[in-house]
Amino acid sequence: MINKIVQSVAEALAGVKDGSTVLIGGFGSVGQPDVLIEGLIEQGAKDLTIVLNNAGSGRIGVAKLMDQGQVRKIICSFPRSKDPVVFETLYREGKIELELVPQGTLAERIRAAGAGIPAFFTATAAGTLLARGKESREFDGKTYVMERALKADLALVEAWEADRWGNLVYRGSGANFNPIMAMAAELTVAQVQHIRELGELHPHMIGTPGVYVNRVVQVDRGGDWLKPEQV
Amino acid sequence: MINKIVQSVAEALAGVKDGSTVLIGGFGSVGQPDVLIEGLIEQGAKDLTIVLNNAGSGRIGVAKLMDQGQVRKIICSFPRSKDPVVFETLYREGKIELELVPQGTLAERIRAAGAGIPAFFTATAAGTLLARGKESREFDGKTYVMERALKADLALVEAWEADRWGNLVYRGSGANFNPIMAMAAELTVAQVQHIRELGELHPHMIGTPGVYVNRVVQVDRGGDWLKPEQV
Amino acid sequence: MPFNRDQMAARLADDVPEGWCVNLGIGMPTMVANHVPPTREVIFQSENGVIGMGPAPKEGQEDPWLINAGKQLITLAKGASFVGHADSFAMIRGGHIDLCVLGGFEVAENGDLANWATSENDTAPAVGGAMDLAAGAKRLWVIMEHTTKDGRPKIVERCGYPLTGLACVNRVYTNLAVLDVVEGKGFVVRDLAPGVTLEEVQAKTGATLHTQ
Amino acid sequence: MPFNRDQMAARLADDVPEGWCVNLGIGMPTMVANHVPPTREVIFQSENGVIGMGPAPKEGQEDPWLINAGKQLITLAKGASFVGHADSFAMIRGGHIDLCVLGGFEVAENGDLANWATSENDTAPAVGGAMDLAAGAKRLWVIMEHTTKDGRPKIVERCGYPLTGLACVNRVYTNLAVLDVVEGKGFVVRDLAPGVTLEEVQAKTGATLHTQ
Repeated sequence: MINKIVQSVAEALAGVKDGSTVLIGGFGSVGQPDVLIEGLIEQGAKDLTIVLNNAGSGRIGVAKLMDQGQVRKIICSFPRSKDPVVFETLYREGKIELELVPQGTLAERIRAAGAGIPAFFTATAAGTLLARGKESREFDGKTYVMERALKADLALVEAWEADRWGNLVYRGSGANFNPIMAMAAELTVAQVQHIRELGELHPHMIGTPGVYVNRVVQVDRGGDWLKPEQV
Repeated sequence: MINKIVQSVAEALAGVKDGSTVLIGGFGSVGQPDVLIEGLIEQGAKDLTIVLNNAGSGRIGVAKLMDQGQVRKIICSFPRSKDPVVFETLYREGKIELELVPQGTLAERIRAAGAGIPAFFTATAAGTLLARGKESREFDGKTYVMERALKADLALVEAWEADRWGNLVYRGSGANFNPIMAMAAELTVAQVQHIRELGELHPHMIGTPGVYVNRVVQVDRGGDWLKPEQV
Repeated sequence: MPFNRDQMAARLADDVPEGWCVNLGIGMPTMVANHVPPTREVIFQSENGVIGMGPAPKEGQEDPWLINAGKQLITLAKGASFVGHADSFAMIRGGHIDLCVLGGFEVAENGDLANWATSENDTAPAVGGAMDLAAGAKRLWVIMEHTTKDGRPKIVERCGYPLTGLACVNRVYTNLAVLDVVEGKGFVVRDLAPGVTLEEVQAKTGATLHTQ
Repeated sequence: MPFNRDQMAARLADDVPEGWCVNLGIGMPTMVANHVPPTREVIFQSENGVIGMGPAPKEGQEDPWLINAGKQLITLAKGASFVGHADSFAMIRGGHIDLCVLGGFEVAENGDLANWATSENDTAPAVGGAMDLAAGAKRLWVIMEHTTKDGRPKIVERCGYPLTGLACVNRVYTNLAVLDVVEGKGFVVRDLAPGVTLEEVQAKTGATLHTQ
């Protein structure tokens, strides 16, 4: 019997190595695997490259991960937030590396990694600072930048429901980066609110087929845990 | 009020020009816009390049379109079928051009056109006949072929349900090429079984957002019209 | 009298026809949605994968799983759908957004836009989806004050700040005027705020203004 | 005695462990599914976007909207999901299919596969998804007769027919034997059909067979 459900966050993150590249899903707090991020802090892997849209806020979650000195480099589109103190301090002090990537290019690079596309061309950033050092090329008279796939060792994703095959159903705007990140890592770990029986999830509602998911951990904290003001 | 629903197949196909490139959805008969194909035969546009997975069967549908001399070129992955007489005759006589594309490359080229990606690299077909004349390139020691986006003037797609915004819901394995084809054409026309009120379709069940769809026509022929043996 | 921020957003909203799919940037652009009358159907897309946003939720009716690109709580319009980030930016990059509205630091007469960094050495500049939108949307309208707080022109011959996109801006809405960016010509005045003269606007502009 | 087609499929099915995601090509490969016991959960993927196919439908219970890559009517397993073609081939090309089983015209000792065209001038050769599967699946096993109908070897030093993929085959199941393709070595005999000798197989093979 296929059963990807594990019983603890520690089990879900067992074996994560120093030096890993880690994709972290979510846009704002929606779809963000916050419990798995806390788990990664506990687990203690160092020298990480983390890939996500924002660089964290306040002193919790990703900001805490950076604050603990576990992160060597961050690849993101929007390092600013309401309270970016941790990232900005580390960055000013040269203690963290930043690779800034336009949001759509970030998404497409991750999707490419999952889809077996090593490189693609996009007009985004052509002629700007963010195309510096990258190959440019004309197609039909327009300039495009070549971008490379962004593969990872680990993906941490969040979903609303899962079954034992690892099928994931997202809620609201909670899909965002999660489906592509689930495709692009050697090990994909999902934090979900609800576990359903196999066959209960509607085949057309499944946003990530279980084929992409290695471990699922349920974190049920009632309805009030999501605090948008922390975004 | 946005209303993409038109009252007839003729209206749905009004303005299609000779020389158009036409994407035709479906895999086998599932998700194939058969009524729109018949409409295109009636409409009479000539010198077409058609893009679809199969080259038609028997003397109906796409085979008939070719038989009428409306098709200059076909881009597909699988020109064989149970009864490929029309295509094979035309091909042997040099009356139709064939561009054979691996199925996944065909899908990705169409997706790329819809997604603003002019070109991408894939390992599919590297070192084979189908990579001849195409640029090859190594990434991380492996050889890949550069493939170009495949844009079209018209896409004919099929779905189970639609609303007046043009949102489409697919049934069973009926999505297949339809969602990417809907993204990749100047004019996208959908044939649907059911029209629903705006708001009736579940936001997570919508497989093609109406943004991609220009015209919707309802063709209700009961449940028995789909004959898999015609595939 | 120059437009205030709400009037600028309303002026822009007037020009958005029914049926367009529109992406609104963070900040003043977001205000545009409040000025499109509910009788005129416009589809608001958010790059985090929401297609068809409705008005802000009433107090007590917020759904914490529904946010826009600015991370504000939102509602769905009837007809809304969801996609993931890859598909959302496929929509943006692929030219399926009829209009994108962004804020700006500078707009040049060749249509160049600078709106994400004020120097090459910014501390951690944030680009978000601005470059994708600038490169991909069918039309890009910028909404911004005509000058900086200390009175320097933001509408210029050539941008001094790092670019977001090249030759991408089609129109600029400011507190003083509405300007079209016309290829090969530059800024063409489309409209002036009530009581504002062309001379006054020209004096506050770093590029030549043309009239029709 | 050589395996018949059903026995070949059964022999291959024996080697498929629980939990794998498997894509079966058209023809004999499709038969493999019939020989995986229902107690062993294997996820069958079809390139038209079905992930988790069940057994063939009972008569009268066919759903005409559910077909596999061979255009046969199918059922869904519990846990099944649907994707479109771009996502289905992203799964294939991206290396997420544990095993692909294809038929073959020729397999070479360097792992090259030829299975789509018999000459460069075929009348309208059909490739379908074979090249994508050959390039993308984690493992590729070929199931085919050991020789052609007129007795020529299909297991060869170098393929003569146009290639489907280079160095992509990991194992071959024939009516006579199961052969591993080992990099730098060539064909290694893993198993023989009951009563079939190594000498007999070697005589019908166009490449050197190695033993463990």
